[in-house]
Amino acid sequence: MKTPTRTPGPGKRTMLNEPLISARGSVGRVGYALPRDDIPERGQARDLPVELCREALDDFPEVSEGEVVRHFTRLSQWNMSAATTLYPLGSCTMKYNPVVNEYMARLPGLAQLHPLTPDDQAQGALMLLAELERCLAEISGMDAISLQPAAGAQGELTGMKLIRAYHQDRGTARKKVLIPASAHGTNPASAALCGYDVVQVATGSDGMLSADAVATCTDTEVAALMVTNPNTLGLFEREILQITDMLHQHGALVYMDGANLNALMGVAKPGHMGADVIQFNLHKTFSTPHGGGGPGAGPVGVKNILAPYLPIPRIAHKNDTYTWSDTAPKSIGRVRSFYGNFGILVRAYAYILAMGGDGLTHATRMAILNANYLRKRLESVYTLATHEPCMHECVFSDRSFQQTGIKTLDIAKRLLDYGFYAPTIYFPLVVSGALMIEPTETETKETLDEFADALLAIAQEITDQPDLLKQAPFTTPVSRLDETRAARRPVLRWSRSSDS
Amino acid sequence: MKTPTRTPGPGKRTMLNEPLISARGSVGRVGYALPRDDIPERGQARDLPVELCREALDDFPEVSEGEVVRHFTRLSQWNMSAATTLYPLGSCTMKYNPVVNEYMARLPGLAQLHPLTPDDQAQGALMLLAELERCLAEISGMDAISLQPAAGAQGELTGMKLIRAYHQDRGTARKKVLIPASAHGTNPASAALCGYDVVQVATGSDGMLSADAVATCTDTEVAALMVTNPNTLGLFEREILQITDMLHQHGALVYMDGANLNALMGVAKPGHMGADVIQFNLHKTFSTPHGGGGPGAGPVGVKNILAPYLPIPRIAHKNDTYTWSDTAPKSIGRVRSFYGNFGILVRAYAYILAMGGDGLTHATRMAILNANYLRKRLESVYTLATHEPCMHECVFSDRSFQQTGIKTLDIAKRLLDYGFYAPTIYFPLVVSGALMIEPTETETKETLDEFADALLAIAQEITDQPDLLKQAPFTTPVSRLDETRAARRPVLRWSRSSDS
Amino acid sequence: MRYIPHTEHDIQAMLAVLGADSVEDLIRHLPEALRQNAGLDLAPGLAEPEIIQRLTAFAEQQTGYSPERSFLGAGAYPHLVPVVVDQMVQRAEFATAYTPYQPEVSQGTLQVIFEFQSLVASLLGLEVANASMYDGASASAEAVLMAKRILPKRSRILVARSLQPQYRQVIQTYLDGFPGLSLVELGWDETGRLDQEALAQHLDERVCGVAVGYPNVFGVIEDIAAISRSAQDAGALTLSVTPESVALGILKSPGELGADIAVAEGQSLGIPLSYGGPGLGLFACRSRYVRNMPGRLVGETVDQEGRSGFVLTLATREQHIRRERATSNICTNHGLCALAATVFLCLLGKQGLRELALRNVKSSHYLAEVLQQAAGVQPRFPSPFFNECVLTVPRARRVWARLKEQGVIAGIVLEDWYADLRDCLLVCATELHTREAIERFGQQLRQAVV
Amino acid sequence: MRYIPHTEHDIQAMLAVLGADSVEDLIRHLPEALRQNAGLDLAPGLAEPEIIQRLTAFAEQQTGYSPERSFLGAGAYPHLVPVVVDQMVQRAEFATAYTPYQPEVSQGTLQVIFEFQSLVASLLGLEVANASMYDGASASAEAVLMAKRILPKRSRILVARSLQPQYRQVIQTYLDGFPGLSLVELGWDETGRLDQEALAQHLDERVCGVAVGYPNVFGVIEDIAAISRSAQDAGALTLSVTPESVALGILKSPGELGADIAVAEGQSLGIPLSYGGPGLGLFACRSRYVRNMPGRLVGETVDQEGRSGFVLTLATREQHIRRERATSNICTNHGLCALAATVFLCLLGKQGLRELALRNVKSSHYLAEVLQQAAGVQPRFPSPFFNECVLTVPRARRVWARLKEQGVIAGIVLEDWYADLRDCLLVCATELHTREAIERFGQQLRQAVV
Ligand SMILES: Cc1ncc(COP(=O)(O)O)c(C=O)c1O
Ligand SMILES: Cc1ncc(COP(=O)(O)O)c(C=O)c1O
Repeated sequence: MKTPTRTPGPGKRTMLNEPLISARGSVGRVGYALPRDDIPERGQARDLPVELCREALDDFPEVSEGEVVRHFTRLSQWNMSAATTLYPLGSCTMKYNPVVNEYMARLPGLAQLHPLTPDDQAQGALMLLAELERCLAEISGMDAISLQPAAGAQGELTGMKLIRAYHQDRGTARKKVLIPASAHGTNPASAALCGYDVVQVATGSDGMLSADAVATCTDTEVAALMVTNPNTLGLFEREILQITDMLHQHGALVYMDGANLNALMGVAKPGHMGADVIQFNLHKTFSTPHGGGGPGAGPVGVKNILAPYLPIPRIAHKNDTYTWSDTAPKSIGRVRSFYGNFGILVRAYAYILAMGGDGLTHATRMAILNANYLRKRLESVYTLATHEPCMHECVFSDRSFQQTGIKTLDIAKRLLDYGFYAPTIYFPLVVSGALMIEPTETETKETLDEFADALLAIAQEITDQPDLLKQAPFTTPVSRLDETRAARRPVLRWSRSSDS
Repeated sequence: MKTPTRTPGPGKRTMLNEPLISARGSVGRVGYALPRDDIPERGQARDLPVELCREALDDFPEVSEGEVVRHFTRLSQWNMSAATTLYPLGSCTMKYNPVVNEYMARLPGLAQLHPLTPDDQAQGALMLLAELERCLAEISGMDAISLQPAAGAQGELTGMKLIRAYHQDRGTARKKVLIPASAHGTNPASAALCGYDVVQVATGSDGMLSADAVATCTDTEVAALMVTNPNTLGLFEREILQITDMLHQHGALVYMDGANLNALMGVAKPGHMGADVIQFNLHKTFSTPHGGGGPGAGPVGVKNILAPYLPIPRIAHKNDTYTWSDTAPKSIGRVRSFYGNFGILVRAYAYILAMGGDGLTHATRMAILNANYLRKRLESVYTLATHEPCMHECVFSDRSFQQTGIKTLDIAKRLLDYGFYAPTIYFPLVVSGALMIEPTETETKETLDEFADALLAIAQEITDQPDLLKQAPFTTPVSRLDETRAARRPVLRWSRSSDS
Repeated sequence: MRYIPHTEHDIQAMLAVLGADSVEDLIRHLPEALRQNAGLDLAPGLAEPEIIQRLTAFAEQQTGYSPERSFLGAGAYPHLVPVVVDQMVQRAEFATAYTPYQPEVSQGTLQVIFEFQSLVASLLGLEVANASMYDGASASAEAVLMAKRILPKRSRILVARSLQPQYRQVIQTYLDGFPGLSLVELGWDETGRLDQEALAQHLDERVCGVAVGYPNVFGVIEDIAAISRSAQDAGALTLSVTPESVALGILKSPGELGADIAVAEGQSLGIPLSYGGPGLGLFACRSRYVRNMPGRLVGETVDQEGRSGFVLTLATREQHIRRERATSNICTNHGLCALAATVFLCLLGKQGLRELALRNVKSSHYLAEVLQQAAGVQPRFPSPFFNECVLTVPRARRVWARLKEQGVIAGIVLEDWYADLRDCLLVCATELHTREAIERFGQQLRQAVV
Repeated sequence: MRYIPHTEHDIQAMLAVLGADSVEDLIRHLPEALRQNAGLDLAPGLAEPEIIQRLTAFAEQQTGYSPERSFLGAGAYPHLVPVVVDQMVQRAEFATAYTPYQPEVSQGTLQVIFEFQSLVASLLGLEVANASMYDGASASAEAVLMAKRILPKRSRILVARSLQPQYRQVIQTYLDGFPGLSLVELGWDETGRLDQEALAQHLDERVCGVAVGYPNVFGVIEDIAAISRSAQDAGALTLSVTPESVALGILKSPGELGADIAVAEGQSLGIPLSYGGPGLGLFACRSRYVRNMPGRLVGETVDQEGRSGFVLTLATREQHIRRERATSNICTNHGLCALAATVFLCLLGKQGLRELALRNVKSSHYLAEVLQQAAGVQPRFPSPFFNECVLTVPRARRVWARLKEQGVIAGIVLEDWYADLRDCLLVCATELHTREAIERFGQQLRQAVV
């Protein structure tokens, strides 16, 4: 046990350490009980030959229920989260996650439903999914929806598979996919997973994709363009209509990364922009919690031309009855088991119910207002990545402080001391030392002001006390961690020897 | 906004400040929505004359749902709690509060049940209460139970009212109640509330009540003795049988404070000790959470002679049907509305179901083992209040460090720095600078050892760095608070002017 | 055992330190005659799924409690409870802490209580509120005792008979045996309000206070201003008792009308009905009486670095210090319910509580209107009411029973509480009663009365 | 709007700073043709009680999913979920955080994932496990792609036809279009295990891996040791796929039997069925392959003061750095489900997971025994199985339908998945299936087959 030293700190905090769970417990201790066993004794050996059986699960903990509760409760407190502070991660849309959605996903009739329950005994679940499909179609302007993909990246993969199936169906196995340099890493990765060659399209100095730039890359080998709109600089692609037209003229399709849909609801529909397929990140736009990294949900929406290829099964509706249908000869097949992340879909649906059409439109408009407001409050001190008007997020570069030796990373770390999570940093790659801020519509003006004040104070610190920044954060559970060491000598699990 | 200064601290912690909710918000902001109003418009003035109506609720917050979540989530993290650390408050039995009980109390058929629901539509609730009564009777050895009192102190009040009714019924309005000096403050307060004169009985230097001491106070004016067993020093009253016998011989009754029942389950029954009435603190022995100060539940158990006086309504059982019955002409009446803290009773019942008879006995035995273990580990350095063998808690005095200028309070504060809540201090009053430790059965040996190590380290600090102790704690959200100022110039609420 | 960590090995290791052979050794000092060896006659312990199954079976026997078919109020009210309330109540740091004895590591609870006190004081229109009492009924009893403490020479408390009967019973129980204070009941007049003549008649120098429901058990809004003027003239205190706190979202506050002590049941503020408990006693008074107040108080102060913080304060009123001379015996109060109410009031806020109250007024008046379409059904009192009212219904008990067979709980038969109020039903409607439910009830009543 | 804080006043104040007249001004730069003015054709927003009502109505349409009457397994398994699991998952600090990009304020999530990796590695008997994949099926597909990355010159993957069909379908979807890799299916022998002759026949230098269910879709426990010996001889990798993780509480671990990559569906470990999602993909491999692994990894390191701490590491495999050359496109994974599984595994611990597995063995074998009492009902395969098995049932489809009418879901009609397996039912029993439920099913089956 370490003796705490005398170090009064700022702010209010708790101070409980917590070792790995493997360091807790005692041989033979338990944290569970099984229901009484009233099944006639049969003898294990008769049912399951001992040679198939493993030794005891050696590295497993042996702890009481109370120890488990304490362990995870303590750990939880070391996280910042959207429920405790502004979490302005650009591109991630960390909005308020309504608590009622959590209760809805836990209704026994939904949470305990086996996926192979006969359709006629799962009409409520099917109806809910069908309604959610309709809502997403309306919001995006697409014709058909598949709720199956488990996250944005799997939605992209699904979308690219659809495009591939479409071209193959037409006997033209095109090889290339155009992707702007500003795109999220999942875009090229997803395209590559489908066997496509990725062709990077340069974006203009204004951060925009120009029809001209796309034109120079476009030929009959191009299967599709993957475009994000608003793009990862938070800018609405001004020439989107010309670009998608041109691709269509060349027989290519347009995949739109819908991760930024929070900027568009009720304002403009991807379906009108020439998108043939789009994924939704329900864990962003539709308020489902990110869970420290999932689960999310990444439904895809398509135009009619791509509908025949959608994953099976699809929801069919006849005579007031919903069924799962597998009969889609052109389908790309399945991308995951069963029907998608149902529990997340329930939450998203509950969110749409709460907001309604007007509420969603209002959300988008307030998200845009908030981003513009922060941009305005900061632009005199931080260098904007571009001067185009922004939508739901704004991006700064490290240009103005490059001379000082301070990096974007230092600013991010120092923000933690001010009680805020850091924005997304070093993305998009096209911006030098990017600082990408997405406040979302659920933050108050007061919080935005405090956050802006913090960033302005930090800018002052860059001049006055640069060393402070380089060593920040100071008020966090741990200080900067040695990431190089972690990668050089990876320790990826506990083992009994390392416990001591 | 305050600039955080550079102050790395020990341990892991979060660091978010949070003002009063009244400092948040914006005029007109809301955090709720009412269901759609489909009732025909009637006009408020017609229904409720304006002269009856108040102005706006001026001091009320105007905040969004997300702000509320953040506010209370942040605040929660400033608490230590039984779910995050050892909380060894003597006399309070801060054991692990099983999570399943929380879910049970929230079952819609229990949580949403209106108390005036006709009995035949509330059979499940009534049956549950009847079963809980039976369990408590079995555990305590009493004949009849009333679940009505809302907490231990109200149980005491109820019990004293029963005793009063009993004597009155016999035409002998006795005036005095004997209470040992070591008793909890609620004992004399409850007796006084019933109009009794409190006679304090001295306890021996061993912390025990002697039959002799009681005898000297006992006469025909004595209505009852209020005795706690084990007493507040954690000692089993050795002469309890002689004492209760003697009182009964004088026509007096015995009230037993059952707050320490955690030391007795399956080991010895109050009903066998001569207790005529006892209260249960379900929020102690029966694991219901303390909630930062309630709600608890304080059922009373009585011998048959007191049963006629129990509060109304009582549960009646006939032909497999349970009903509430008001027909008890000798009843003392009601002590609260409806039937007691039903939600807490459900939790206690779930706990009894989980433990079973053997489990409860085991709990008691382990609670005794843990207290004795800590006592042993500490007794060479801290001075025991008494050398009698202890039950479920052990009490030390400040005698060994009185010379150093260090007070019990200082030790308590310093313990916080070590990550533990402090034991109960300065109670019982009969021990100089008492430090009263109740670990409960749900703590592990490892935690007890860490706690003992911390207290031993602090003992060393008393010698080595007494100033450290006088200023502790250092690692808490705030340092020592000015209690004198709080009492001299009481600020008991916010007001608009103090907000700035 | 999943809740008790010790293994046999742990136990032996500890016994070794103790120099004991067995746990039995540790209790050998108990008198032989008391040592129990037979074990407890209780069923064996159950696993979690079994507990869930068992209690779910109990829970599912309850029927008919939904506001779709139940029009019960009378001291407990179905209201919306935003799920955020429950989510915050479930935060283990709040739920599993004790009374905040060590303020440095209890600032969460302390700040919440301070906020609670502020909101309650504002709601009740008085200067100080305490950290909570058990429920509205016991809070009323404590208020009565407090009035006596303030005016110790006086020996009578006047209590409106129209105060919720359980509240009156609890006051009576608390008074039994309490030296030098007796209870006098005052009737109502034809409007359903306190009979002012009776009041005038009884208000003399022996009276320390007048306690009246606001609204009273009939849902009727008492004239606290008039009562407190009379009381003040007689040197007595006015005690206002509100069993339905939502009413205070729209009604003038008791304090503003002259009440000296105001209590209320806070169950309506985010606390589930839960078959009647736990509830939440709200308690407020003028600041000059604060040292006579029962219960805990949280106050603001500063720490050694001058940071604002909160502590329990003015504890010299309390039992753990003052013992038999304490202002009350209360120790554990209803802290977690106070948290629930605080979260609830923050969510609804300035605008929401008012809107909620108005909706209750609207629903219940529509209910009254719809029910009056049935033959012979009439309002019993011609006074403004909040969300419940008394209706005269021919052969009320029989009608009530008939409706119950059809699955409707038509409030309560008031005769059960007031023998002199025959053929009356007390019915309630809140924001949870839909138009459809109200109209269905109306239709069923129309059929049932004939 | 309760989720969106801005008041009109806030909006005006912000617009003033922006020098804009209206929010409209901020989007005026969008092409006119795209600006949408009609609004969204969706219902108006609802209050919380209305949402609850609506979704409860959906939820209550589901019937017959209880283990009292349903014997469905086949890739999703009803198991006990200790409520502590859900309580921890609901901790907002876990639920509402993002991927732990800033480790200093994400140590909670990071340590949990590190613990998860440790438990999964131990459960699967391999050296390293990642931070989770979406589900067992997509994890299988990623494992196949990983095998190809490790042996890039090889062009075939052998997949047991007895692997859960949806898993095979997902592998197939991932492979379509993936250059240079094709899937070959291998049948089963009369024991229900992988046909070793077919394996021997296909295992050549073109094969990068053999993927097999453990247990397979029939509940049958494959001989991974034999398969991996053959694979190793051919220089190919062995991929073990476990759709029911509880089985690993008692079965030898895939790693110990020679698997090089092992994946599993973790739904059984504390995650509700939730109509099939979210699940949890477990993924582990030998440490020499770690740089070919998909997904995130958390590693232990130290901070500037030398305190131990955790960070995301070896990220150069991932899409946000490697882009089109990444080992996978996965970004958001199933972190909160990994938390659930971690809590679950800690609660059950060393002893509990084994006991749970044995109980499943017992229940399902008793089920099989009881069902065989019906005329003509026989085990289809004479092999050890875990908690589900295939029974030959005369006129299976008709019998299944008859039972369904009586409220029993008699597993699945296997012909729907394997046209060549006619008159077979795949039935499952876990610890949640009581003796009573099993015997009732047995009786109903006896009546239904005649
Ligand atoms: C622009 C963009 N596209 C795609 C993704 C991938 O979505 P997911 O993480 O759900 O797989 C993200 C996620 O961060 C993103 O920001
Ligand atoms: C010995 C003893 N008696 C009585 C009480 C009073 O119980 P309650 O706080 O539930 O009113 C307590 C509570 O601390 C106690 O410790």
